[in-house]
Amino acid sequence: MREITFSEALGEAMYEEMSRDPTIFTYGEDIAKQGGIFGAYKSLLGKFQGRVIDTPISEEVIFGSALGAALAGMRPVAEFHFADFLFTGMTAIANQIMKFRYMTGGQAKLHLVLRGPDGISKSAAAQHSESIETIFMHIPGIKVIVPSTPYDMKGLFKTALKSEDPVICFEHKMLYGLKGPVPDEEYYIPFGKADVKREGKDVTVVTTSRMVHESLKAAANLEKEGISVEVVDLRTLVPWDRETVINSVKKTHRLVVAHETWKRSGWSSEIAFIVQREAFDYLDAPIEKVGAYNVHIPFSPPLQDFVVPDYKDVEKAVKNVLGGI
Amino acid sequence: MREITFSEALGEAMYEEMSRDPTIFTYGEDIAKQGGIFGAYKSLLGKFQGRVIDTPISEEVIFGSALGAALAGMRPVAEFHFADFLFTGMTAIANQIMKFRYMTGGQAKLHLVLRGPDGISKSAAAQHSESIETIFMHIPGIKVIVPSTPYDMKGLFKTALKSEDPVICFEHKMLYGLKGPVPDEEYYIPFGKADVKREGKDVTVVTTSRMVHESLKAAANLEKEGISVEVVDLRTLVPWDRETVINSVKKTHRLVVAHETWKRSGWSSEIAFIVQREAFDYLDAPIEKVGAYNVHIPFSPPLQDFVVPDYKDVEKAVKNVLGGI
Amino acid sequence: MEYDKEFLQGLYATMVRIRTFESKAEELFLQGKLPGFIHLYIGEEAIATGAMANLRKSDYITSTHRGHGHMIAKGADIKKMMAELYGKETGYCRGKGGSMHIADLSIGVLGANGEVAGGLPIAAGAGMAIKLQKKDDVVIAFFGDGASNRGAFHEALNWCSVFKLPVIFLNENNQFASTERVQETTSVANISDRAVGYNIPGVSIDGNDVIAVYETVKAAVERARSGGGPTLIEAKTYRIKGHFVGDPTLYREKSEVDEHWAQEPIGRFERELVSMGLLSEEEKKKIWDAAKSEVEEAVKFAESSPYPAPESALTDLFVDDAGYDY
Amino acid sequence: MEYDKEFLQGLYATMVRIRTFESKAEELFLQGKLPGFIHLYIGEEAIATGAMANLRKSDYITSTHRGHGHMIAKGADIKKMMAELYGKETGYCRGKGGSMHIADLSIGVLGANGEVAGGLPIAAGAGMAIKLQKKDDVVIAFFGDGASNRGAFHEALNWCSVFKLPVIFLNENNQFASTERVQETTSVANISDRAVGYNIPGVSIDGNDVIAVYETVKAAVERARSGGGPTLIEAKTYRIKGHFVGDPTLYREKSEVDEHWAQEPIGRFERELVSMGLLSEEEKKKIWDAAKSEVEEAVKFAESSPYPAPESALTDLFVDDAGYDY
Ligand SMILES: Cc1ncc(C[n+]2csc(CCOP(=O)(O)OP(=O)(O)O)c2C)c(N)n1
Ligand SMILES: Cc1ncc(C[n+]2csc(CCOP(=O)(O)OP(=O)(O)O)c2C)c(N)n1
Ligand SMILES: [Mg+2]
Ligand SMILES: [Mg+2]
Repeated sequence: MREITFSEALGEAMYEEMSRDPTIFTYGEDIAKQGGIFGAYKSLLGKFQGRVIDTPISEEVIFGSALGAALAGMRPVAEFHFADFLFTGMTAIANQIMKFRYMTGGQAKLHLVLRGPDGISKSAAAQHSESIETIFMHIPGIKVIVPSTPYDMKGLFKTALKSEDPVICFEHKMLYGLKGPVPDEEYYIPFGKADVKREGKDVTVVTTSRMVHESLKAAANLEKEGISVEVVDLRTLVPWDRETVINSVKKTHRLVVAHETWKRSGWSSEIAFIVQREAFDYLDAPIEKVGAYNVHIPFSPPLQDFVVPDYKDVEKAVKNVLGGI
Repeated sequence: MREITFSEALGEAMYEEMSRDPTIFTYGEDIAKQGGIFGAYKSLLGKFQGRVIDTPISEEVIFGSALGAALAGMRPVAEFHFADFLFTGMTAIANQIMKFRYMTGGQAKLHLVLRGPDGISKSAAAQHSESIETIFMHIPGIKVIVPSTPYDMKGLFKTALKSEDPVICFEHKMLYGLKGPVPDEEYYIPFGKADVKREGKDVTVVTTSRMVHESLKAAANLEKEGISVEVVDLRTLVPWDRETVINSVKKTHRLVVAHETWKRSGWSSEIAFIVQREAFDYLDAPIEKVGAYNVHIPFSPPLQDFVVPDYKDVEKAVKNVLGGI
Repeated sequence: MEYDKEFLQGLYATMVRIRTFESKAEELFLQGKLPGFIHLYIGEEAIATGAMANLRKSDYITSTHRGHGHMIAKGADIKKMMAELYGKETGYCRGKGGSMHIADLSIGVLGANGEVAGGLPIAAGAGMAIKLQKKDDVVIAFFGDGASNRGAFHEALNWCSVFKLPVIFLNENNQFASTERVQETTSVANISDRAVGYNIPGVSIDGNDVIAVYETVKAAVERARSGGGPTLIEAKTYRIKGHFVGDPTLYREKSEVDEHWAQEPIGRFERELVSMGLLSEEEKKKIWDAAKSEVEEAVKFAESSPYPAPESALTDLFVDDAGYDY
Repeated sequence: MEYDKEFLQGLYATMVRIRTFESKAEELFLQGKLPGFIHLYIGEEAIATGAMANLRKSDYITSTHRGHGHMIAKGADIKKMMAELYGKETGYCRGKGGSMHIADLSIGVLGANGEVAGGLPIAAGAGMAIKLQKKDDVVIAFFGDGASNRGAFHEALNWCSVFKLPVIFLNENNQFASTERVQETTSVANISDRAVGYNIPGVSIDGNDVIAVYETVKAAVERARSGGGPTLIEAKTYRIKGHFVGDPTLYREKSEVDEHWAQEPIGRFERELVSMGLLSEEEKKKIWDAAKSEVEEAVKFAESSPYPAPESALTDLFVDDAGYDY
């Protein structure tokens, strides 16, 4: 199969769906001229006249106008530039987009997508490095997709572009350049279906995004020590695939949840809660989590490395939950 | 002991500390003329000339200016009017206040307080009813206090007004009118110390704010059925008192966490995660939680009653975790 | 006046319908029949009425927490509105929204809004959609004097000016934002002065003069339909009722309110019409009676409607009511 | 010019120090020695320099992502700045912040800011504090043309006008917000036109003319110190470097940039001073040499400094480094 990058996969999804559906348009800061700051829109450069729009730095309108445009029949795809700046227009999301359909008694179909980069890169520091997907899982009203591979990116995003409900897509900065197989044929990946990226029998690792790759690396290393790790990529957090997770834990009896965001009240806690409730008698050890320490992302490389989790933290956590054998 | 209301307790804390410390001032929408929309500042009316300030409806500056004023040596107390409108100026909190000290390498003491009402009232509907304390527990950088009684309100808030770190205080709308004993003598309640509001031996209920009262009611009802419930009021979420919670669970072997906010990824999941990790072998049943369904707060009374938890939900959850005996 | 009698009586009748609805809502609220809280449009009827007389059904509006008047003037069903105020299943939002969240997408009402200035970004988005669809519809975004100090106001006006979107920003300056007087919190003498900051036309008018509102909005709507971009209009009025029903209003003297009652828009327009022989006592009575019986019927409809089933609280979040993770 | 030679050479020297620091930073970044990303102030030196010549140590500034020039002009320690760019323990933020988060509270620098317009609400708060403390200090809030379209701009200007706070809003219009030209996203010809919306003085000046900046800011600072409230100043300049070091700058022609190089503020001021006999070749060389060796020393300091200990990442969140819940 041909290999393309994560960012090319996003570009293909946009290109194919925009070609099909004239109501899709996309806008945000710095997307039209250089194809976006991470190049995600390079494939749209010069195409779709008037439907790829550079905007003022006005995040509350970037998000809030997506609601208005959707209500008026369009399918807006608004870019949030950096996940940190979701906060800059947060009220348009949390008080408007996420509540509108519910509080109007289901009057509207909110086919709108918010998308952009999250997570660390090389020393982008505290205001350009956040992973805040948990917040959008906590507040009701938006579907949350968190792809980890070019294949998933394309398939999930094409589904997002057909969704009748609001979707937010978090694309990890360190993944844009990642290459992977993507078929020529058209495909869509449904929300709420986890992908078992690696089968195993001793411990289940539930994860998403960049941490999928760290977990796979950990699993490969641990295999050499005779430890068999199952890596479950949730792919979407709202909805998330309880069934696959619970079945995996019923098989392995041990769970680690790994994400880049802060450990405290990160979505790992929610997965852990549901699993202990639904599979209490199957658990042979306490559930462990991997995540960032509860501080902001520091600038200096040794500090960032210390705060942010990688495969070594996954290995440690896996060994921890096995320590209880 | 004399009895005063929750809102009078807040007023007393403000009055005493403002009398002592001339750098404290308070501002927000509609606080100066009628003593605040829930009357919390009635005791300040006409006092402290120039230090109780009505402002424009400009939430990003209401919150962001608290940071600037603190950096310039004052102790601002900014009101957020309704917790829902924290989102309206969210970036000033999440990107500025909560990050400033950390990303500047500890240069500043951020003695500032954000406070205001949260939670339901009688049919205030989706944009005036939120409980979003979990978000401030997830993102690092602010201490979170959630008092449930006049006594706790006064003592915790006086501590907040002496804190060298940012503090956010959530006051439940349904509690402002609640009366309770408050001593004449001055006192401060340290952050991070839970209060066991009722001792018991069969099940631990960890809770805060309005749900403390619902849990106490449930405990009283359950006692008649011979079930002994321990009600632990965390009082502060950042930091939270792991020791008291874990010791209680080690005694009762069963845990319910009860809050008004959404169940999904609510802070109950974090408490549950830590408890299962630290007291795995003590748990005789899966941990249960009580919280709102994952929708917004609907307007109509029967709908609001359905979505929002009360004592009956606590009773059910307690019986649930006992079902496993 | 160069307008025909029917048109003028139509404006009058719309204002009367709003007033009648609001007076009834106030009464019902004080009787404890309505849950939540409500913000009355009494005294501001000329703005919604004059403005909406320029709109087609396919045009959009975004409204505020004080939205009943906007809905009625845009053509909303008073029965469904009243049922929603009661929290009934037959209400616009099936009881989920209440006064502050009424919407009717079928007539272009993109929602009341419990968040001050929350509708302005939505209006900008509807404007973008219209432009991309190459339609000549317009959007009117209503907002208060207090709302003009929120960042969303600035972002939306700049945005709509830059993209030349067909959005009319209609400021209802009723002199108060809850307990705060406009002069205490707003740095300009006229909110329309702010138009300069967006390089668009800005004008202030007497918001209690329904004809002035009609004509000013007419010009703005025509400009918008023909690609001329946004306009900022400040309609100056006065909130003669409390901020919400039950407001103790300690922040002003009764005498001040009494003075403004004399200027309220319905009586004023009525006196004009009567003096010009365009409204007979009989016609007047018919209009008020019709409004009253329409509103009474709405109350009956609302009262006889059922409450929503409690479990219906778990629908309407997503299109696929899958009940994720409940 | 009515200024004495020492003062004028001081302005020149400050601009040269900024330029030298920035050129070195660019070089180091391209060599891969600096982590993260940096935004250069090259070509905009006259603004920080002219503005800060009016300030005392106790006055405050809020800065931006393009903040090195502001820091240096306000009196920051170049060594600690350079060490921070390297991510070293001896840097201003002990390596936690990097270029975009440098602050020095001891000289009133309330932080660079990675969030566009993020400093404006902070400036308003410092202004409130000054007023409550009955001091006569002032705050200068720097922000870009792009930042002027964020809601925070509007809220802060209205707020400071309403409360008559001693805050000078100093807009650095360098014609670009990343890849976007100011005309594409900003509805006014001059950003200072927006002052009308807040009923405060607004003025646009040539931001490459250090004396014009000095004098305009001087008047605003005097007004602010004496209780006259805020001023909006637009200093027009041009960003002759990329948005950040490494920017492909596909959005403009090289010829356009070349034209603007001819107008860059240091050469321009230098030519003036030389022509007026106020700067000899020797003095000029001394100033550049001093700057160069100061910056070289800073580089040495930074390179020889240790990285922070990894575990130190867990300090500085709260005053009581209790390590809550780690
Ligand atoms: C963002 C936000 N902040 C605060 C409030 C609380 N609030 C509701 S109405 C109101 C006053 C609004 O004044 P104005 O915009 O003039 O409208 P009016 O009530 O006068 O019609 C306030 C402060 C809110 N609903 N939303
Ligand atoms: C709230 C926010 N939105 C977007 C960004 C990304 N961003 C960083 S700098 C920049 C352009 C800023 O332009 P301007 O204010 O003119 O400052 P300049 O870079 O020209 O000095 C953008 C969009 C950001 N940092 N903050
Ligand atoms: Mg008003
Ligand atoms: Mg710029």
